[in-house]
Amino acid sequence: MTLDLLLVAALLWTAVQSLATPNLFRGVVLFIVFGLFMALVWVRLHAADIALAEAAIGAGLTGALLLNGVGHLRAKQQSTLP
Amino acid sequence: MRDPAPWLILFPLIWASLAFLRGQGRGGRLAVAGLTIQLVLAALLAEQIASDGARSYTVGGWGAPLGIDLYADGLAGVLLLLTQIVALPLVVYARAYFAIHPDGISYFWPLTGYLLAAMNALFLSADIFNIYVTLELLGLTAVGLVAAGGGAGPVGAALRYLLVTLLGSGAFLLGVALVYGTYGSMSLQVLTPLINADAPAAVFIAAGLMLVGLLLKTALFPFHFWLPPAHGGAPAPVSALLSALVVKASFYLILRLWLHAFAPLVTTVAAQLLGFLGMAAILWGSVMAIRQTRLKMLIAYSTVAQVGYLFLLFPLITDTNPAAAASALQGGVMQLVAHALAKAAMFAAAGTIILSIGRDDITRLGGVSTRLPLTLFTFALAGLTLAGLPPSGGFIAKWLLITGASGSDQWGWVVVMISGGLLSAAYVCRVLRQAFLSIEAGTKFSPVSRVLEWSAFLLASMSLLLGLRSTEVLGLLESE
Amino acid sequence: MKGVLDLLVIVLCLVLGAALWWAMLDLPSSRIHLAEQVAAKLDASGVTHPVTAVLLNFRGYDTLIEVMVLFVALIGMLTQAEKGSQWLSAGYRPPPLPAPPFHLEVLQWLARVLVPLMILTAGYLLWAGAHRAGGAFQAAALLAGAGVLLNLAGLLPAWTTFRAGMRAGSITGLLFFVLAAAATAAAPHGHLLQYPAGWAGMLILLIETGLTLSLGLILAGFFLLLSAEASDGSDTEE
Amino acid sequence: MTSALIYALTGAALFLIGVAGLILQPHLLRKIIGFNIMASGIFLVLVGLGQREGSVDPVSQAMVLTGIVVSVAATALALALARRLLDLTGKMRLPGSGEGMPGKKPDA
Repeated sequence: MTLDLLLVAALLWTAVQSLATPNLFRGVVLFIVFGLFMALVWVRLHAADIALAEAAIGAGLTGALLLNGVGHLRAKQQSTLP
Repeated sequence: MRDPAPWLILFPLIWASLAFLRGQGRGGRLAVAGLTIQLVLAALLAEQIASDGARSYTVGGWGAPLGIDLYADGLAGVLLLLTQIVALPLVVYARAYFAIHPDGISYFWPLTGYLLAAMNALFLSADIFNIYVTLELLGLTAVGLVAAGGGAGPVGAALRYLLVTLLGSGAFLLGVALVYGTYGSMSLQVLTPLINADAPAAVFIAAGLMLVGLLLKTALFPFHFWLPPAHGGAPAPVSALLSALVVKASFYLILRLWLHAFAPLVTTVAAQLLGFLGMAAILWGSVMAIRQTRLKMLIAYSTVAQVGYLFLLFPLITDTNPAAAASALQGGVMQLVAHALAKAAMFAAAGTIILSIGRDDITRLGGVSTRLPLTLFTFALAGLTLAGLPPSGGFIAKWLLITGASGSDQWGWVVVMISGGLLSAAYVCRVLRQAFLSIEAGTKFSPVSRVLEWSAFLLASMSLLLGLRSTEVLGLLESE
Repeated sequence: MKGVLDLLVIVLCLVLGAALWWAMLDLPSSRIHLAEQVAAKLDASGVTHPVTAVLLNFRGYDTLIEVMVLFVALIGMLTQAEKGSQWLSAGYRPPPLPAPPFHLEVLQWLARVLVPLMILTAGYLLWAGAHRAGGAFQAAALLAGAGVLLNLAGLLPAWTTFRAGMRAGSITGLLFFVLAAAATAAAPHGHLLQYPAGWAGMLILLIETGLTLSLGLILAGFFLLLSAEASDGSDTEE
Repeated sequence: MTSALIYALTGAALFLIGVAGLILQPHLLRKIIGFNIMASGIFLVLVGLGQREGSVDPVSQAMVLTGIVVSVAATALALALARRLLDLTGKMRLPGSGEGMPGKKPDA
C-alpha cells in the first residue's frame, strides 16, 4: 500500500509538472518519466502486457515522437532567429 | 449472403486497403464498384429489417457479454442505407472533381473507404467499447481527409478538429470505463435491463460524459467552433461527406443511447437544455451563414444551424405523450435524412461553381445562372429542403416536428422552427440573388464535366423526392 | 475574459473530479464477472493467455478496427508528408552523414549489438503471447524501437518517401487479418471472426505474425517520417 | 479500499489534469502531452474499476492495450499536423479562427 501511494504521488507530480514546467524539453522528459511510472503501476495491477506496451509505446515511442517535435521546434526557432 | 451486416464493414475495409496499395490518387474505380455493392447490401439489410424486424449478429460466435454483437434496427437500417445512397453519387462526383483539380486528392480514396467502414461499423455496433473504437477510426479518417487540403488554414482546422474529436472520444471512453466498472459489461443489450433496474451515481456521470463527448463531435452549439473551418476548408467532396454524414454518426449515437440503454436516466431538464442549445445553434448558425463572404463557409455555418434542428427532437420525445413523441422522432430522423441529401448536394454544387469560377467568393457569383444553370438549380433545390418548403423532405421533417411540438403543447419550439426556416431561406436567397446578376468583368467560367453537375443534381432531387416517398423511410424506421 | 474562462474550466474540472471520486467510492459490486467467462471459455480460444484470448478471439473485432486506426493515422501523416515543400519533397535527400563524433560511435556500436537482440526479443514476445504476457503489439513496438535506435545512431536514414514496397509491407498484415475475417464470415454457418474449431491457435499465430510485421513498419514509420527534416543540417539538440 | 481502487481514483485525477492541459495550454506539444495524460488516466480508471474487487480482469486489460495503441496513433497524427503547421506558420499554436471557443481562442 505504501508503495502504491508513493507511485500515485509520483504520477500526479510528474503529470502536473510535465504540463506546467516552463521549459518544454523538461516537460517532455517528465512525460517520459510519467510513462515509466505508469508501467510500474501496471506491474502493480498484475497487467504485465500493458506494462510492456506502456514502456515500449507509451513512454518509448510517444516520448521519442515528442522529443522529435521539440527538436523541430528548436531547429525552426534557430533558423528564424538571426 | 445470409447476413449483409458484417460485409457492410468488410467491403469498404478491403477496397480501401487495395486502393492504398495502388498508391496516391488511385482507386476511384474501386470505390465506385465497392460502394455499388455496399448499396445493394444496405438495401438487402433494410429489406430484412422491414420484413423480420431488428436483427442481431454475434461476432466470433461468442455472444454478449463475452463477445461483441452487431445490432441493426430500423434506425440503423435508415442510416446505413442513407450513408451508401449519399456516398455513391459523391464518389462519382469526387472522381470527376479530382480529375479537374488533382490538388488535395493524395489518399482520398483509401481514407474515404475507411471512413465508410467506420460509419457502417458504428451504426451496427451494440457494444460501447466497440463504439469507442469506431468513433476513433471515424475521427482520424475525417481529420486525415480535412488535412489533405494542405495549406495553413486546412491543416490548422484539421488539427483543431483532431484535438476536439480526441477530447470527445476521451470523455466517451471515461464514460465507458465507469459503466464497465459498475456493471461489468459493455454490451448494450446486457446493460439496458441492468441500468433500468438500478443506476448508481457513477452511471449518471458516465452518461453525462458520453453525452458531452458526443456533442463535441456533433458540433452542437457552443461546441460548433471547430466545424466551419474544417468543413469549409476541405476539398468539396470531403466537405460534402463530412457535413452530410460524419456529424450524423455521433448524433445517431446520442439518439440511440437516449432512446434505449440510457432511457431510465434521461430527465426533462436535460432534454430542454439540449433543445435550447439546438435553438441557439439554429439562430447563431443561420446568422453567421448570412454574414459569410465565402460560399463554402456559408454552407458550413448552415450545417451548424441544421444540426440544431436535430436537437429540437429531445424536448419533444422526453416525457411527452406517445403520439407526439412518435411524430417528433419521425420528424427528427426525416430531418437527418433530408439534410444529409441536401447538404451533400449543396457542397457538391458549390464545389462545381468554385471549380468553374476559380474562386470562392459569394459576391463574384454573377453569371452562374446562365453558365451553370443545372448546378444553380441543384443549389436551389437543396436550399428548398434546408428551408423546409413543400414538397421537399425538409418540409415533411419540419411538419412532423411541428406536429410533435403542438401535440405536446410546446409551442415555443414551433416558433423556433419557423423562424429557423425563414433564416435558411434568407441565406440561400442571398446566394441565388448574386448568381442571377450578370457576369462581372474578369470572371471566367471554365467548362466543367457533366458528371459533376448531374451527380449533385441527383442528390438534390432525392432530397426533394424524399418528401413524396417519406412513408417508406418512416416504415423502415418503425420496424423494431 | 480569457482568465475568467480558464478559471471556469478549472472549476468545472474540480467539480467533475469531486463527483467522480464520490461516485467511484460509492460503487456497488458488479453483477457480471467477465473474467470468469473468459476463464471458462479459454480452452476454446486457441491460446492459454487470457489477455491474448480477449484481444484476438473474444474481442478480436475491436482489434481489427483498432489496427485500422493505426493505419489511418499513417495515411494521415503521408498526406502531410507529400504536401510539405521541404519535408519529404521529391527531390529531397538527407545530407551525407558526417564522420561520427565519439558519442555517436558508441551509439552505433550499441545499436549493432542491441538491434539483433531486439528483433530476437520481438520474435520471442510474439510467440510467447499465446501463453503469457506479450503479443503482436509489444513485438511490433520493439521492432519499431529497433528502427528508432538505428535512426538515432545514424545507421538508418529518415524515410523521405513511402514507396510501393513499404506501402505493401504496411498493409499486408492488416489485409491478411481482414481477409481472414472475411473468410470466417463467408464460411457456411460461420460468423465474422469465428475461427473454425481446432484452427484458432494456428490462425491467431498467423494473424499476429502478420500484424507484428505490418505494425512494426507502421510504428517505425511514425518516427521515421516525422524525423525526416531533423537531419537536414540544422542540428536540434543543444 | 483495494489498491486497484486507489489507482482508479488517481486515474480520475489524471484525466482531469490531462483535460485541463489539453484545453488551457496554448502550445501544441503541451496539448498533445495533455491528451496522453488524459488517456492514461482513463486507462487507470478502466482497469482499476475492473479489478477493484481484487481479481485480475483480462477484458479491461485487453481494452487498455487497444486504447494505448489508438492513442499513439492519434499522437503521431497530431504531431505530423503540428509539424506541418510549424513549417507553414513558424508557430506550434493553433491559428485563430474567425470566431473561437472560450479557451480555444488564439492566445499567442
